[in-house]
Amino acid sequence: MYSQKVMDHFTNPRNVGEIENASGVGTVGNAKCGDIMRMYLDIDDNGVIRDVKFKTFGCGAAVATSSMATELVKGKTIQEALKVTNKAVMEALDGLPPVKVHCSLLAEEAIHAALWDYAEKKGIKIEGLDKPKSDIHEDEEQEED
Amino acid sequence: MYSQKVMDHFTNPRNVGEIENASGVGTVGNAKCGDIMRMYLDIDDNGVIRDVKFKTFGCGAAVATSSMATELVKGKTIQEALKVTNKAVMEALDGLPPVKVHCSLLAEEAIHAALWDYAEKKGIKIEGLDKPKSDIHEDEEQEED
Amino acid sequence: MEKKIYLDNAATTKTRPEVVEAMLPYFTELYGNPSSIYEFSAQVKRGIDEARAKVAKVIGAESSEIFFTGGGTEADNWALKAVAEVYASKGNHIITSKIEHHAILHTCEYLEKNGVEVTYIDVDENGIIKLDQLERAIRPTTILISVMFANNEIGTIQPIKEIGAIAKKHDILFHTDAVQAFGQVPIDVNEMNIDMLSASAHKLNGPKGIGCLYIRKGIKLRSFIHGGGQERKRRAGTENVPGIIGFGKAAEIALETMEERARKEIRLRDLLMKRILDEIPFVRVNGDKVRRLPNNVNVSFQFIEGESLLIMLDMNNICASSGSACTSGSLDPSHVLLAIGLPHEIAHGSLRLTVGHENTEEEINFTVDRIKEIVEKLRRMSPLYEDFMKKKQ
Amino acid sequence: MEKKIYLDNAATTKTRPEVVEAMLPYFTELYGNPSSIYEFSAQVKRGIDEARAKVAKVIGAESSEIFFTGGGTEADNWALKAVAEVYASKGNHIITSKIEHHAILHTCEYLEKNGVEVTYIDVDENGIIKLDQLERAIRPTTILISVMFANNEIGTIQPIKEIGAIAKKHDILFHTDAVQAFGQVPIDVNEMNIDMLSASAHKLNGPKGIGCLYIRKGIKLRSFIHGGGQERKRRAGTENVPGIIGFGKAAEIALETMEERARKEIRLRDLLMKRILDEIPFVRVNGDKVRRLPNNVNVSFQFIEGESLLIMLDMNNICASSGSACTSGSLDPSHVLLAIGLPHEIAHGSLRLTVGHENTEEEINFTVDRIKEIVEKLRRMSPLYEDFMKKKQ
Ligand SMILES: Cc1ncc(COP(=O)(O)O)c(C=O)c1O
Ligand SMILES: Cc1ncc(COP(=O)(O)O)c(C=O)c1O
Repeated sequence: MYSQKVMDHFTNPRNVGEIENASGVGTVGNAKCGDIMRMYLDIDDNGVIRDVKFKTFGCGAAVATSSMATELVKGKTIQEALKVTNKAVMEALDGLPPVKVHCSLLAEEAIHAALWDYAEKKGIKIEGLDKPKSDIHEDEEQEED
Repeated sequence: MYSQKVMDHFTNPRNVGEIENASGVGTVGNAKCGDIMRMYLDIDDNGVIRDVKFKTFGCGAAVATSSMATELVKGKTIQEALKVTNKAVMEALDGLPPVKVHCSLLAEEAIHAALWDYAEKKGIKIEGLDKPKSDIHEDEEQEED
Repeated sequence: MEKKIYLDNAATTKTRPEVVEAMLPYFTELYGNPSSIYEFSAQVKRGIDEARAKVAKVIGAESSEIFFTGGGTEADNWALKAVAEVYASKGNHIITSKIEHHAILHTCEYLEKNGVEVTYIDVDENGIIKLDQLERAIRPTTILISVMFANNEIGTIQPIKEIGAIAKKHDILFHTDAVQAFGQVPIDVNEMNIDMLSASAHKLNGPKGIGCLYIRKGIKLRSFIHGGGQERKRRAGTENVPGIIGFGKAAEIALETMEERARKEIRLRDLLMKRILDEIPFVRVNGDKVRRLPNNVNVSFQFIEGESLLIMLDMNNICASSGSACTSGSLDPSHVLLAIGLPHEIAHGSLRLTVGHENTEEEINFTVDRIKEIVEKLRRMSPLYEDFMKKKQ
Repeated sequence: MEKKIYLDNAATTKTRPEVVEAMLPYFTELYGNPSSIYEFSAQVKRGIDEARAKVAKVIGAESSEIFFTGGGTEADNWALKAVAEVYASKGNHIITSKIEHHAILHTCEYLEKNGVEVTYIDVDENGIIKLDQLERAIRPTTILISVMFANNEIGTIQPIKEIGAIAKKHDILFHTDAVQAFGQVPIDVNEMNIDMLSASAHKLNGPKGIGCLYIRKGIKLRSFIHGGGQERKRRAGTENVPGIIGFGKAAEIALETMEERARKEIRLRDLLMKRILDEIPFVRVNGDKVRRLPNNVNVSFQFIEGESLLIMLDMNNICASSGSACTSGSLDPSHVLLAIGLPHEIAHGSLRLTVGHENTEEEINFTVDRIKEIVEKLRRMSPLYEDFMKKKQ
């Protein structure tokens, strides 16, 4: 079902954990859908993401996209991090099954949520960042009837 | 599907043939149902069935019941022959599949028709013998809907 | 002959040993439920995918257009009942032929009880559907044309491409029951404008209890069997995995060997037909001489009845049929033979012999010899023959 | 462990070698169509008769009350749709439970779109149907009660005899989906007042793609699949002969070994459950502790999600399920776990392990060891666990 890359990131997820006194923390998703992602960012004074950690409750794809997303934003500036879209995460993972695409959206959301938290704490506004929705809904295709 | 007795009478039918100048001939059934039976009787002056022959167009059961019916009436008096019912024919054959029961009715009818023909030719009336119907219909059970 | 001579390949066929071989691992080794997520089941899923591709290839379809069912009958039921329901707002009229298999005809009768109107088109004396009548029967409310690809009793192959063109011209869905034709003659759903097609594995040396409905991409069709999300949510129920694998293998072999088998079967078929016609009087051949399945011989012997003939052939270890296998035991003569205009008594005297790739010329000759004897014997005891001969004198 | 550990016997089972053995001759030797009249087919018919008797015996039915279908789902569809149609003049109301298999629930949804009213009865926290609610739900228009014998996810066995008594008292037909219970626990259709019952061979080490509907003698029920006269004109389509033979053999073995298997499976089940409960914190067992299938373990691990757990088990060659096999791939947590009152996040963390007669204690112990490690690992990366532990401090 999953690509080798996904399986690799699921089995050996990078950057699992917490950051004490993180610059920004974002939690997205909900238990109803079975996916919750939390992203911790440590951002230095130049606006570079020095460190990133995550915790995820969710399926294999959710764990793997979280892991990949942390890798993609680590060492990046905030503006660069904003460009890490769900598409970029998916591509980096060699794709996801259609039914799991929403997980990659969640990873994008989680980064945005953590950046939003950072901006709020700092009292700044980040260009191009909107207040994240806390829920991700998906319209499942119903073919049957 | 068929009992051994039926198969025996089907494979080696007794009394197949015609009787020239028969005392009575009866033909029953119709091609629509796929069964036609013709019975030839040679009846002596004492009203004893001296000889009997048949021809049948029909399934295995039709042939076997014709054959068995000829055996059952041969050497009998007219009154005895009238008592050869379809049930008697069936029993003598160790039974028939339900869907084939109508064949035994046909055999009974054929005997009656031949006797009727005999009576008409002779200008007599045979006690207990009605004019035979020429068609045998059956109400097939329709379970499906 | 001691050995059985099987000449009833239209009723069902022997499963090829290679097909059984292909199925076997899926009973005791690769038995996982294809819906499960573990790798053990992924292997099973891959097997199904391959089988689906093989089945699709036989008719020039995409894999994703093949939906496995429990057989040809289920596929026929699905196509008709679902179209009647889904397209009810467009209309309630279905056109079919008088010589369809009961899987279509009895489904139509059921639908008629539920407000659907059905027109049954006539066929000519060779069993070919009257195209002009078909086109005239089209109404604004017509939602489906369903005409079989090849007839199971008389082997006649319908002008499917022409029917497809008519359906397309009038923007009406076209379903064909190809249970007898699938894997036996070339079929191309695109070239022929077929929107839906039914097939059944056991007619092409595959296993019984598995078939498929081809549904052209884009056609809305509700499920017939509701439940789990199998077959892309269109046909619920745990997949008959060994059956699907076997169907795939049988389809693959059927496609590969189609020409060669057809050549062989046509040779045997024509030998059978020629000898019967040459050597037995008062016989007629049923079905079209040219537009005909390679394996089908259907003849009517005047003055005798089919079941007697069958039983006597059986006593000689020859398996044959007198019309559709489904209808034997019934009292009515075949609706197909009546539709091509045979009188009842002739229809009752019909014999269907359907050859397979394993039959031999020796078997065919033996069979004709027996038929000759039996027909003679039965005519000797037939009152119809007696009448006929007396009239002639 | 190198070898695969299969703990998903509720999804499907390995076909027993003896069953395959019994089926084999019917592919390449006894391949005749049972509807044909020659002796070659009579042998096949006898095989079917014997299989039917074996299946009937498992539930105390008459042979003539068993109708073979393409699986459990078809049997469920048949029962519900045909009753809804045949008894439409009597009423349009069906009662079922909230924890039925999708074969029932999606069929009910379909019927609801067609004017049938359906009441879905609640279950208690152990998954047992609320009998008082069920009886109160009965209306003058109620034509059918359909409640599953045993649940496929949590293993709960329903008070079938009591439901049968209620149905009888009110003169309402009673159908039970016994796909999970057939051959696993004692069933007597007469004692339990069951009018219709669905079963599927692949759940009892028989082949996939074959099942049956038991229909009590005297009950009027239209065909679901129309066509030829097979199955005494109730279910058309060439019989899946090898499937039927395999179902018969599997049923026979299941009945003979029922007690012994149950004993063994209960031992493994209880070992599995006890070790998990003893050694892993924040776990709950789903389903009734006593009224439970011998083979079913269903537990919820707080703070983690089931699919992750399944994949990690899979990497250890352990096959398990997180709810019904049919619903994996779906995003919603199982409707059964929600119906017994689990909050969504707990429902998502559920694991179903269903043992079979071939599992060993060693396998069970190995599995528990792996589960412990995996649950720990997943909790370490769970934000829910993090929150919970922080709150506790
Ligand atoms: C033309 C045709 N349609 C449909 C069927 C039904 O197929 P099955 O018996 O596999 O359901 C058959 C054969 O029985 C057939 O010959
Ligand atoms: C309770 C229950 N009902 C019905 C079914 C459907 O049976 P099948 O998949 O054989 O059609 C299943 C299994 O999938 C089941 O567990």
